[in-house]
Amino acid sequence: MIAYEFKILTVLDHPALLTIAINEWLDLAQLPTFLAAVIAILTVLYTTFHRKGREGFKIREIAGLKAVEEAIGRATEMARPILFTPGWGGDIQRPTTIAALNILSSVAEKTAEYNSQLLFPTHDPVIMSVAQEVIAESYNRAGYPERFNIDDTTYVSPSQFGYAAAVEGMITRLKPASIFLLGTFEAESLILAETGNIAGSIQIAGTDSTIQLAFFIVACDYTLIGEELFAASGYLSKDKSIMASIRAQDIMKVIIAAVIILAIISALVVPLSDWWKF
Amino acid sequence: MNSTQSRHLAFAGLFIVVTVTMLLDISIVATVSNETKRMFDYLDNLPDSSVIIVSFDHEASSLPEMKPLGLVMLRHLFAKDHKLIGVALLAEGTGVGYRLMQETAKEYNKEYGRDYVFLGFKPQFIAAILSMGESIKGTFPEDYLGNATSQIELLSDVNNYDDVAAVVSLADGSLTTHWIEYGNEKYGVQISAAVAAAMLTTYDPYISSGQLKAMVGGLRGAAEYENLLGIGGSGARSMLAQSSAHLYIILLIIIGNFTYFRSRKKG
Amino acid sequence: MDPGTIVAGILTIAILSFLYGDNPVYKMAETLLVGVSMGYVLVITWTNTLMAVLFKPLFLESQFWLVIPFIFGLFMFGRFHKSTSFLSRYSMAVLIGSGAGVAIPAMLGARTLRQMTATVEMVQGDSFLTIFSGLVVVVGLFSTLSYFYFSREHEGIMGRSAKVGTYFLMIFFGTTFGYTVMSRVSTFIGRMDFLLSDFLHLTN
Amino acid sequence: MARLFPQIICGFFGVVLFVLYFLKAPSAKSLYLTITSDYWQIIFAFALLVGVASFIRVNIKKLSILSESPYVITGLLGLFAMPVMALVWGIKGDSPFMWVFENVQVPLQATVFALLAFFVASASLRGFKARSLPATILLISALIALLSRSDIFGWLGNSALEFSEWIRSYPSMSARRGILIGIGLGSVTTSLRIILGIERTWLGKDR
Repeated sequence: MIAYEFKILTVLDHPALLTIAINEWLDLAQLPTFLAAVIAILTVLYTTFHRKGREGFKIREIAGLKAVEEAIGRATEMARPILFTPGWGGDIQRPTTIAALNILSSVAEKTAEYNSQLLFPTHDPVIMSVAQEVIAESYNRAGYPERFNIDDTTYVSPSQFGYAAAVEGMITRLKPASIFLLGTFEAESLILAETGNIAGSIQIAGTDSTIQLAFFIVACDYTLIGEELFAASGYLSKDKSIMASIRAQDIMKVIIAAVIILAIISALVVPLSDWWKF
Repeated sequence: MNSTQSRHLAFAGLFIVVTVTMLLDISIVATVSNETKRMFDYLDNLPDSSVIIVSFDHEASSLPEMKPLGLVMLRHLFAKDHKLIGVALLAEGTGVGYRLMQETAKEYNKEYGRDYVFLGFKPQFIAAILSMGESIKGTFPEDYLGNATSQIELLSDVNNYDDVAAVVSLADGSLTTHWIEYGNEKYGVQISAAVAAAMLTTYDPYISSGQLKAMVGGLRGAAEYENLLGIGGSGARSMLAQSSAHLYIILLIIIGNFTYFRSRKKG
Repeated sequence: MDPGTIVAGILTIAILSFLYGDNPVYKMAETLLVGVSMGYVLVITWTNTLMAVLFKPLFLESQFWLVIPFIFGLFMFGRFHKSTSFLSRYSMAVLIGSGAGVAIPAMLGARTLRQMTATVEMVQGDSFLTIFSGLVVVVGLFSTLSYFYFSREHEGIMGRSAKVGTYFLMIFFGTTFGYTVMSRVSTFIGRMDFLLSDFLHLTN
Repeated sequence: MARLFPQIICGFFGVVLFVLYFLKAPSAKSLYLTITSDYWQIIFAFALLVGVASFIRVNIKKLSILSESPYVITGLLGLFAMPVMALVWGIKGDSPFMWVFENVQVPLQATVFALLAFFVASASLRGFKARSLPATILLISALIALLSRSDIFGWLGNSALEFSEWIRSYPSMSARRGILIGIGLGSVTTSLRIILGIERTWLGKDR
């Protein structure tokens, strides 16, 4: 009896120790996240480097993006500036901000060609610095480096409503022909969008902040909803690598849907199953 | 009527509706929604004298909404004799949080250092949340008043989230998401929230997934909570103005549609 | 009345004057806000970051590893001159790279995986209403995801599904708008409360 | 070269932080915290100085325009007064620095915020039109949410309130969940592109 008990202990003891050892290094609770990350990495690598898949891929039309060119053309005709601002909610560490700067790059290339003024007020000094680089390079690429004015990319205020008031003032006084509100916005969204509306500007908005989407939809001419902002940067730039990652997003969506369906079936057939409880 | 005139008229209407209803100065007892009831029950069912972190994750500009919410939360928690640790993840929440805790503590005869403590502001909220998961005293070597946290009685047995029963995040924006994605996801601490009404729908998926235990929102939520606690407060006092303004906005939407359809009929 | 309340009251009215139209008083208040808020953050950053996180630990407590972020920080100053501005790219690289590394697990874990699990759990109900509601969520989620499917034009089944997705999106946007109106109204009530009771003493 | 090295640094920090997230060893955790807290804060602080310098430069250029100069002076005065007051009297409790913060900055910010109530009113009057089926759904959901939260005398009845809660907890929530997952995926692929060095717009790289 005693020996029997002892045996169980030794058998169980060993793997337990092993688990503890692994546990000290790896956060096993994060294993599903890690596997998901591996799948994501493989999907992105596949869509980026698998040439056949790359060539045939076309992105569906996104309403509002066709309007970008029109919005810039309008500014040229009216001889009024274009205003692009990434919102108060973002910082450079946020992927949304990078996607917005990607769109900025395409917009800047066109404003350089059309020779219209591009205003870029922001609340974040790092975003300001990166935006200056991005715009300068776009002007170079368009062949008009001399048209770039560094003072049009300005740091206004770190405070949310200081930023809102400053941009509101710019819109009211300079009456931009077109306004791009792309990035992460918080409560300042409607202040900017309504002021733009009063000033009679064409407005293209896009954000990952879901509450503000409601306001943009009501107050702006075109609104990119959530993920559309990421897709837009690929659509505008026709950049093969961005297109590839949009395809990767679609593949992952199919995987997610498939896993959910499988999980629902197994949850209904075997109510105690829990492999899907990540 | 041109668009500027109609806009000015709409503005003036809102101004009048709010001013008049506020001058009437009437308190209204709000009927309680299920959402607020759940939050109340959740906090009410925590064992007495639990250690709870109250995080002031809002700025000064949203105080009209956040202060009544913060007050009802603190009143409920103090009434249940919980031990409260106040922190602020936004700089502007710091002074506000300290003052609110101090005022409500007085109402309930609570002693600083034994019943509650305010640790102050820590920049970089994600890192702050993660770092408290390792060591709260390490994250805040000193409290807001400059006392060494190692000397504070309340904190003597509190190392990290393992010793904390719940986090109540008072947020006017998306900071509660970070409590969920880092505090709960990585350290498993239970999160609940009192948020600006605008944020309620943002957090719905997290309520549904259980990552957020319960939430209460907006001035209306504060008024409902005051009702559950059986006390009056600024929530109840603002209800008439609040609801009248909603009805006014509804009226504007109807007028907007009426003129739209009339002009469409005319072609 | 104390001078603070008078100043605050006048500034409150100055900002509200924008509702009638842009005017010099508003513009003055706006530039004051921009300047003061920048000064405030400058001071807070100096005390809370540069002194507390960098200079004190580095020079007084000899935490020498802080030299690395210090150097990356100083590289930002490269932007003051054209010939050195490439240095700032290193600082940006640290922020952008580490931000990307942090985002991947956070987005996949708390957002995607947990939300998938929650969706499946909702179908496991015991009453008709809970199962029906769970199915509504599944339909809503799938149709919304199909709206965000970019590889194919919105035609055929995909088109119909995406259309249903738009309806669900509109329900969400409408509901959110309603709740946000509450918040915005509260803020205005808060300002009026200050004007009517603290500034003008018309209510208690 | 000017772009290759930053690219390598960027990828290096990306990989390190990604891996650190999954490690449990105390040293790994403390490194993760050091980078996301100290590095980010310190670099931001220096960037802030660059930003403020750019703000001052732009404003000084504007100073020569006579009609602008009173505003420029007000802005710069605000900017310089805060640090000067902080240096002379400190920033605790009743200092002039806190006085300006509480009686100038806070009411100004709060009132700009309060302007939103009015913009909500004008947007409601102008933007919410039942032009199409989706627009009508938007309009009706907004009305349901608003009505359910205006019920002060209990005239709406329980079933109406429960219906509005149901709308929020199920159909509305499912769409929010879809957006959440979509943004999550968009962020993940963008981040991967950054780490792998495919995304180089931030470097001003030619396409």
